[in-house]
Amino acid sequence: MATSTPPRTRQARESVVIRFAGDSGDGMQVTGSRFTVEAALAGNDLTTFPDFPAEIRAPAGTTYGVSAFQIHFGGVDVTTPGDAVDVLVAMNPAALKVDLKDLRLGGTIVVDTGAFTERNLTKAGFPANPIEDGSLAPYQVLTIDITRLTAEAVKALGLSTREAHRCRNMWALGLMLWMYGRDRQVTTDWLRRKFADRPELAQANVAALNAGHAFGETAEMSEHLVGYTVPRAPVEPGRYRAVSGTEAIAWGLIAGMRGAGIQRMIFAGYPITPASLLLHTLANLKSHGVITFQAEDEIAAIGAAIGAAYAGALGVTSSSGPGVALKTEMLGLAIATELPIVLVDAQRAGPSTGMPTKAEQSDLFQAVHGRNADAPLAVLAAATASDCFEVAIEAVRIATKYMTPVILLSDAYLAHAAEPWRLPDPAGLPRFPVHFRTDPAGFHPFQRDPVTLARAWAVPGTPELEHRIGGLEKDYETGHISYDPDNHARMTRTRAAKIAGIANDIPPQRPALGDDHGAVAVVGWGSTYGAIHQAVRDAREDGLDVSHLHLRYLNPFPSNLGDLLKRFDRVLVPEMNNGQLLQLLRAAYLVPAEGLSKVEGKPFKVAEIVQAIESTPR
Amino acid sequence: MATSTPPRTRQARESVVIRFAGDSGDGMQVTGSRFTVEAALAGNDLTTFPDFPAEIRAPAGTTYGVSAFQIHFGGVDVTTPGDAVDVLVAMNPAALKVDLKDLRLGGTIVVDTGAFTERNLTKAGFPANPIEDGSLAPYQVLTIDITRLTAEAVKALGLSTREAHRCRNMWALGLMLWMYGRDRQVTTDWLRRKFADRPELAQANVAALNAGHAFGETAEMSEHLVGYTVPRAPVEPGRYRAVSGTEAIAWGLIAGMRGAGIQRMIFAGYPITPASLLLHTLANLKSHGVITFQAEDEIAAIGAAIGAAYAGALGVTSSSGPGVALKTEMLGLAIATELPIVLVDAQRAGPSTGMPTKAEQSDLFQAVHGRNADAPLAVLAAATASDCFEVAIEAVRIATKYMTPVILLSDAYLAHAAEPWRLPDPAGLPRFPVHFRTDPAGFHPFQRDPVTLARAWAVPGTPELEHRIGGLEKDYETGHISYDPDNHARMTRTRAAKIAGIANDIPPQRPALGDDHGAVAVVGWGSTYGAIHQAVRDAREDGLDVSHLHLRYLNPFPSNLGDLLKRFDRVLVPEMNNGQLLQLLRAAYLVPAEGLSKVEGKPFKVAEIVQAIESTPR
Amino acid sequence: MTVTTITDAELAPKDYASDQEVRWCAGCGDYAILKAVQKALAELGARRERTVFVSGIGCAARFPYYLSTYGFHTIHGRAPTIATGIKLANPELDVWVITGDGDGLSIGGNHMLHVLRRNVDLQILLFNNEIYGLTKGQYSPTSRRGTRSPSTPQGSIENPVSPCAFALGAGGRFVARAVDTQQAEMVALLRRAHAHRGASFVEVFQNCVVFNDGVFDSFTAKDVAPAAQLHVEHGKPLLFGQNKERGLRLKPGTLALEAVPVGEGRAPLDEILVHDETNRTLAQLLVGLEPPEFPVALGVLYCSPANSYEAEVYAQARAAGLGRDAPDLGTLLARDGTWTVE
Amino acid sequence: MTVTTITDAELAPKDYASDQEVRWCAGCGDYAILKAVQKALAELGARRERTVFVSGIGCAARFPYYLSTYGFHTIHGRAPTIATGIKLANPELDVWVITGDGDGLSIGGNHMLHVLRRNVDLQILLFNNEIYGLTKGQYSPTSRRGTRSPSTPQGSIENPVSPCAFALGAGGRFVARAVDTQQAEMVALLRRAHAHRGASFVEVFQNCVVFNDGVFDSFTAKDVAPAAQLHVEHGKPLLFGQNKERGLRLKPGTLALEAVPVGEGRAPLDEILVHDETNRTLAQLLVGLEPPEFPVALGVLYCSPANSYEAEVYAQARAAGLGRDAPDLGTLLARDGTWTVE
Ligand SMILES: Cc1ncc(C[n+]2csc(CCOP(=O)(O)OP(=O)(O)O)c2C)c(N)n1
Ligand SMILES: Cc1ncc(C[n+]2csc(CCOP(=O)(O)OP(=O)(O)O)c2C)c(N)n1
Ligand code: SF4
Ligand code: SF4
Ligand SMILES: [Mg+2]
Ligand SMILES: [Mg+2]
Repeated sequence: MATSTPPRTRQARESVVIRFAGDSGDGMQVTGSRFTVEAALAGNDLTTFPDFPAEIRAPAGTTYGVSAFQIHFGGVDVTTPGDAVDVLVAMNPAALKVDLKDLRLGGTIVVDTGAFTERNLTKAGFPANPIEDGSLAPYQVLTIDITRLTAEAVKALGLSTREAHRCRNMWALGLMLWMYGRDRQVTTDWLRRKFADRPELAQANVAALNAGHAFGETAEMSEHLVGYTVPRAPVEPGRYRAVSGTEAIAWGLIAGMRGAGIQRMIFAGYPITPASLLLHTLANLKSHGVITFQAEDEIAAIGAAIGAAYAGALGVTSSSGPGVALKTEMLGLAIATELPIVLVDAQRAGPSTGMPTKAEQSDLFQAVHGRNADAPLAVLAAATASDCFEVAIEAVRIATKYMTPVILLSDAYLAHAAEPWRLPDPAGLPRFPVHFRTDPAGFHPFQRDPVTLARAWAVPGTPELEHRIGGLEKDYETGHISYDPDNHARMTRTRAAKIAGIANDIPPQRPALGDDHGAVAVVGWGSTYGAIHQAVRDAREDGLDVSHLHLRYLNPFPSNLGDLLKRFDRVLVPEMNNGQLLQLLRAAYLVPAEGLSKVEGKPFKVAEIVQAIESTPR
Repeated sequence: MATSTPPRTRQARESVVIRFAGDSGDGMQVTGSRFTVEAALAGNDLTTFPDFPAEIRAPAGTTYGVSAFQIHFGGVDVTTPGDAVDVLVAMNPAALKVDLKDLRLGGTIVVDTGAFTERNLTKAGFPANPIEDGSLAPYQVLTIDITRLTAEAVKALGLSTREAHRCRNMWALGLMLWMYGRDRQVTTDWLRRKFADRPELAQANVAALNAGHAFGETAEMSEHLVGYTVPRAPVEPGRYRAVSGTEAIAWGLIAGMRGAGIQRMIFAGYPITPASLLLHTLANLKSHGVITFQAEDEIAAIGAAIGAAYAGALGVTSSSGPGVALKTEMLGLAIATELPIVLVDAQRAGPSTGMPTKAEQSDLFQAVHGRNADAPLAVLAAATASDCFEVAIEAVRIATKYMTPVILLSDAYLAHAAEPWRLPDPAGLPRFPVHFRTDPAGFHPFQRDPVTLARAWAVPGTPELEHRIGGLEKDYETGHISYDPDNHARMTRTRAAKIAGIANDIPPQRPALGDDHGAVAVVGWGSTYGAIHQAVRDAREDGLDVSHLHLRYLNPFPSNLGDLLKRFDRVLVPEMNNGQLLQLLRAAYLVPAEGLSKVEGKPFKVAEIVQAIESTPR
Repeated sequence: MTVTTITDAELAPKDYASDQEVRWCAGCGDYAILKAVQKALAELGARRERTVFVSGIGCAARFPYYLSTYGFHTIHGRAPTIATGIKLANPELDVWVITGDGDGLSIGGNHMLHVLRRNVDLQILLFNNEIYGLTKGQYSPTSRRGTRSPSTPQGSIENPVSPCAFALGAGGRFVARAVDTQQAEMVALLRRAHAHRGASFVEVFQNCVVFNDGVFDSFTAKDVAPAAQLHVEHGKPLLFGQNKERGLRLKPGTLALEAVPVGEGRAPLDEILVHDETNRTLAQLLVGLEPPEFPVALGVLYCSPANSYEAEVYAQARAAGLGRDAPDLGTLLARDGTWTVE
Repeated sequence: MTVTTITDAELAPKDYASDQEVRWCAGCGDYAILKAVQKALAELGARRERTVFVSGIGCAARFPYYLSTYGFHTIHGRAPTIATGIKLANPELDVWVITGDGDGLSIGGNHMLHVLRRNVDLQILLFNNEIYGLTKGQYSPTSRRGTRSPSTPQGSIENPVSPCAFALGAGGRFVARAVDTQQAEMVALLRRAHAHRGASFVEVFQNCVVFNDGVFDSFTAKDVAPAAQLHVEHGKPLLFGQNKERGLRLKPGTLALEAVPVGEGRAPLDEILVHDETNRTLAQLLVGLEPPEFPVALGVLYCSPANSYEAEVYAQARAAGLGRDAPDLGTLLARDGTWTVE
């Protein structure tokens, strides 16, 4: 290894997938996020995928305590976190054990040999040291004693061993930044800000970062330590930031509130993984007109949102599977009283508690059908982190314009995944001012707008509009309690017609990629967008006649959807569930759609979808 | 009127529909029930339909305080309470006001003129006395001062005016028994038993009953007061009783418990209309091994049922719409832990509180799809009061054999409606003994039966089978917590396959009437059985090629259902909802089924279905 | 938007009645409570457009339909949650919660706990008839042992919960009791409840003529009432009886009360406890008193004001910038760093 | 079915450990509680096959996985309901409920109320760490005012609920408190809880090292513990301090406690209250004591046994015929009258 080499030239790569993996305490999420920022600043397109352990703080060194962060960045349009990993940074044996399976053959492994102790190997369940037993032969392995090198780099600063150890992640980051020719300045500044109170820690982290970088620059290690260039992506000009789905929903709700001209949002939630993040995010946005309320349970949370809507605020609640299940009865009340609330469902793997940190798209049936009686409401789904912003605005628009609860489906993947986002011009955002009823002439609470069929929003505090609403059936003509059979039929049909009518107020479905007819339509919804998109792109490049349709509106469907689907020979519906959209499409349009279901708690790989596209119809 | 007539001969009628209607305090339910018993004893087939006011005890004389009881009895196979009423007994103006619309043109009205006071007319909202203003011309009106005649009949007994007044219903009953040539003995005995503590009341009621009867026998009133004969129905020989759906479910659950060889049923409920009746019924059956528990809410109720199932008892819970909605999260737990419980859903009109006393079939979506994640369970529906018995047994069989929650759908109509029921031979009831696991060899809690895929039922108290279960995903091979992606996929598919596999263990779908192919299949489920059956019978008599399919199994569907449906040119699906089975059938089999939806909180009329059968396809 | 300001100052009790026919059973205690509430509203000069009655489900919960204010008849047990949302959205509204013993303490017990603990500024009236009226007479969590009902044909075997003891245990800061038919007392009590900032919890003993008639007779029947009712008043000794001839004192050397005759040759007045409505322990003792040994304590048993929840929420939110000119959306979106692609 | 009777008499604490790796954070107070429970089970000679641990969701609720008994990890807040069903199905089983402050008092408060009120024979251990551990650190209903957490970045403004005050208000008949690290005391307490027929409610102060480290230091830290902890014992005076040099007495003429120095020249011992665990009022006073003015009361604060719920259920059911030869199904179906068609 120790032969002197000439200043090496960098090799070019279109796009790269790196996964940082280590113990929960190793700071992998921070490391990944910092790399993300530097890659974004260098003009790459990218997608990230954090993968946390289920345990709060699992014992160090265990496989179930491994925390990982994957980033896919490149000079092309990047839509997924990547099917296979190019570079795996494994900070301990457990990380290697857990994450190796996703490394592509021939991929690079960076291991911290200092962490490959007997004890750690045993904890990870390695009978022998994989670095030494030849089992890693199919890969390019960079064995570096990052632990020792970090300790040396920070020695001068008089840190405790533990504190010094905690700088390892910055060393690894420094090396990876070198490897892809990315800058360190912004990260250096960030470290200084972050450790403003403890300058010695700031210095140590910066020192480790620099040491890792310098190691790449100078090491005379092996032919595997190669530098790469990754070009800028051809992205639209503009001002960008990184955004996660959670942040985008939070801001979208605020933008929606403004678009509706409403003063106040009452966000009521009860903590649950992965929905809690939205509560946390909004709790910091009080100056934007948001009041957050941590309720005693999910029922109380949606109750407060309904109460808030009744009182003229934007009522929002959020939860995940089991918590959404608890809101079922209250959704019925919101439907019966026709009050506008938004329920954000960050879906996770189930049934029951299931796998709380893992993504799934399996609440669609619950969202569309999961209530007693005929109880229609609007259901939307967000496709990507940045799409979350637009969909949240749209949810507010539909809720307030149609006086209906709206369920916005997101998932555990979207909640965390981040991507670059071109900031919209606030002045160009949609406006859809609500009209609170104030005129008492002829008023009753179930008077409807003839076009939207929405009832009047008459808010307590308004003189002469005093009225009573509730969950009992109400008379179409007077708003009083009614047990009249014909009236109930009329009200049931009106509630259905109101929601169905939203189809006339949303854009017709257009392919996200490809033609509006052809051999195969791949129809998706939610966070599978990226994988489907890439798969369809790949298949089209292979000459296949295939289009990607991605549904934002799941109830009602866009009015042209049935016709559109019928223009394809084959309809393939990949979903992270056991075939739920599939059933809804079949029922609605009698199209012999086929499902492609993945229920592993993690996103589709592009290849899985490509394969399904290419396979002959079943 | 007062001309003397010769002893009148009775006219013959195949079947008759009588509705007794009066104030909540007028005892119409008792009156109807007694008539039912006498008609049944006389060998008629019959169906009854009680219709209570929503209020507990609405002010006397108001329209919303009207209580009615309809009975359809005859010498033929009687399947519905009757489309149109032949005889309306109206004990006060409000009853006339509310119930007249269902009387057939030319039908008979019996009114108690003594109750048609100024005050009562005003309360009922009649501007003028309808008996006098000619508005009843299209009907045959028997105006009788029942109030006065009753008072006279009981005068000798020294009752208070109020007590005397309360015998009016027996007077009316006596008249109707005379009119249809039915006996009074059983009712007389019953009155004596009922008022054993107050013999003067017993005597008064009997006197009123006899007076009403004698009035018919002797009155020289008008040509409208005619006696009828209604022949015995051609019913199978055997021992019969009258049974309501609620009673039949209660007994079926007990029979199911015995069939499974289980010692104890824990029935946990929370009062709600119309499900409470089941709690009330079972609360009196402790000697049959039933413990009833009135929980603090619906969540606690299903929780107790799940706990009971875990501990080796038959766990049963019951509710209606909003209460079933609250059980959603717990159903997920029962699915994840694969514990056998039965949930009886007595459906009512919604959404939300809706119209609590009115029937609807609108919880089908909720039953089949209404949970977070992929969470399949078995769904059955009962068609008639007596069918409730068999379906309840079947629910217990499927729950215990497949270790799954089962939802049994009934509704507000079935809960109350009564019909004659031929007692089954207890010895001939199904046996399906459960096998509690006791063998520790190789045991883990998710070990499955290779055929049914049911996991082992291992009950606390069993030595050496100690184990832990819960809502987190479990390993297929060990039963321990697992976050493994492939395992989750395997478990998800196994849960689905287990429920789907029930299709192999149920009878194939057969037509209830008609051929297994043809022009039209009318496909129903639940309490619409009678109306559909009669409609199909009528249409067939008119020469139409139509069959009646009635589904007991709603999830999974019988395995031959798709093929069967495809053998019909047209599939018509009448439902008391906005088209829920319709969607499920379309999704499952891509058949262009048409819906016929009625959401008025009351049963279909035969004529409505006949019309839909006869109309050209839309 | 033009808002005409309506002065309700001159409204009479009947002006708080809606146009809907009242549909409780004849003789139901709810009628008397309705009258008392309408009277209290009139006395308070309540503005109809600013007043909201929120209820769950039950006979009691029909209440809002009969008032000319804003009303929300929600779902079973959840009224406190919806009322909380209303107050969070608009703290200016005057919000009353109407609930029953089943609604508020069976299915709704948890929300009751939390709304009391948080001290949301609501008047909460719990109509305790010790039965489920609307669902036709099943026993409720306040029903006495032995109560026979459709679901307990052999009699209930459960220990009833005491609404006021529960409210105190939950951290309630205003706990009071009234009898449906004692209009004057109830109106006065409702005014105090209304004046209290924070959650005021008022248990009203309400007779259900149909399913539980006379269940409170042991202390509400005319002949026994004076001896069986203790109307507490802050700062006044705890005396009761026709001529206030009996009183409560601390059993010497213990933490228990005893009822004793007061006056010459009997317990001296200064041994009789003086009601201190700020003393939670005293309130806990009072709520536990039961006939025949003790009178039932009525009136304001406990009152110890603190900031209301929504006041604190808004104070904190304002400190964090709420209500100042909301920051530009662009600033929000751009925080935490952006980059520009040319 | 052949049942081998296994005698567990000789089981050691470690025999109650399951084969699953314990996955709490290093240093979590839950480890100490687990040890104490295992020790208590061994001392009780608990038979594993007859013992069931039922939990909701939370870090605390992982507990059943680590025991070799039967275990049911249910859903958030609902463990008492499932435990009730288990006891109704088989009263012979020995059922423990493990819950957290969020699980038991936020979402699950209502079930807690009712299971206590009904007095189902369960040992209920509520691990109070004043935080939501599993969901990563949001404040809980027992968190103190000012608690900063992801959902309260400016600090909580809610009044915490006191678990023991709540349990007493709910009608609980056994209410006790322990500290996670005080093993000997906890084992003794668990044995008492186990001996109690009916619902025993035990609050355990549990340190969450990750999200709320040190929150109980004001009375659990070594240096302050003697002066800040009052270990109550029935029939013994309420003394505390390193040398039991301080005690509690009733503030003369009031219904409030005061902490006073005891001994020569100070308050005489006979003025110090003697703990009476059957006195609910005393228990209510004790649960309200807080540092720095008062010590925190630990041990069995209240114990007043009565029949358990399931005992009464079965007594009533047996009286109604349960357990006698169940009547023939034919008889059941034929009651209320039949007729025969030939
Ligand atoms: C979720 C749900 N469960 C049950 C019911 C049925 N229900 C309506 S009111 C009621 C109890 C009413 O008792 P209470 O609150 O004491 O009021 P009251 O009728 O006695 O005034 C019940 C169980 C319901 N409407 N919703
Ligand atoms: C219905 C439902 N809501 C929310 C959650 C998320 N959740 C899991 S544990 C928990 C709180 C845990 O707090 P606590 O009971 O105090 O237990 P700890 O983790 O502190 O031991 C929450 C909110 C859930 N699993 N289910
Ligand atoms: S049932 Fe009872 S509580 Fe309900 S309205 Fe009638 S009397 Fe009043
Ligand atoms: S988060 Fe807190 S309570 Fe949970 S395991 Fe870690 S230290 Fe224990
Ligand atoms: Mg009540
Ligand atoms: Mg906690």
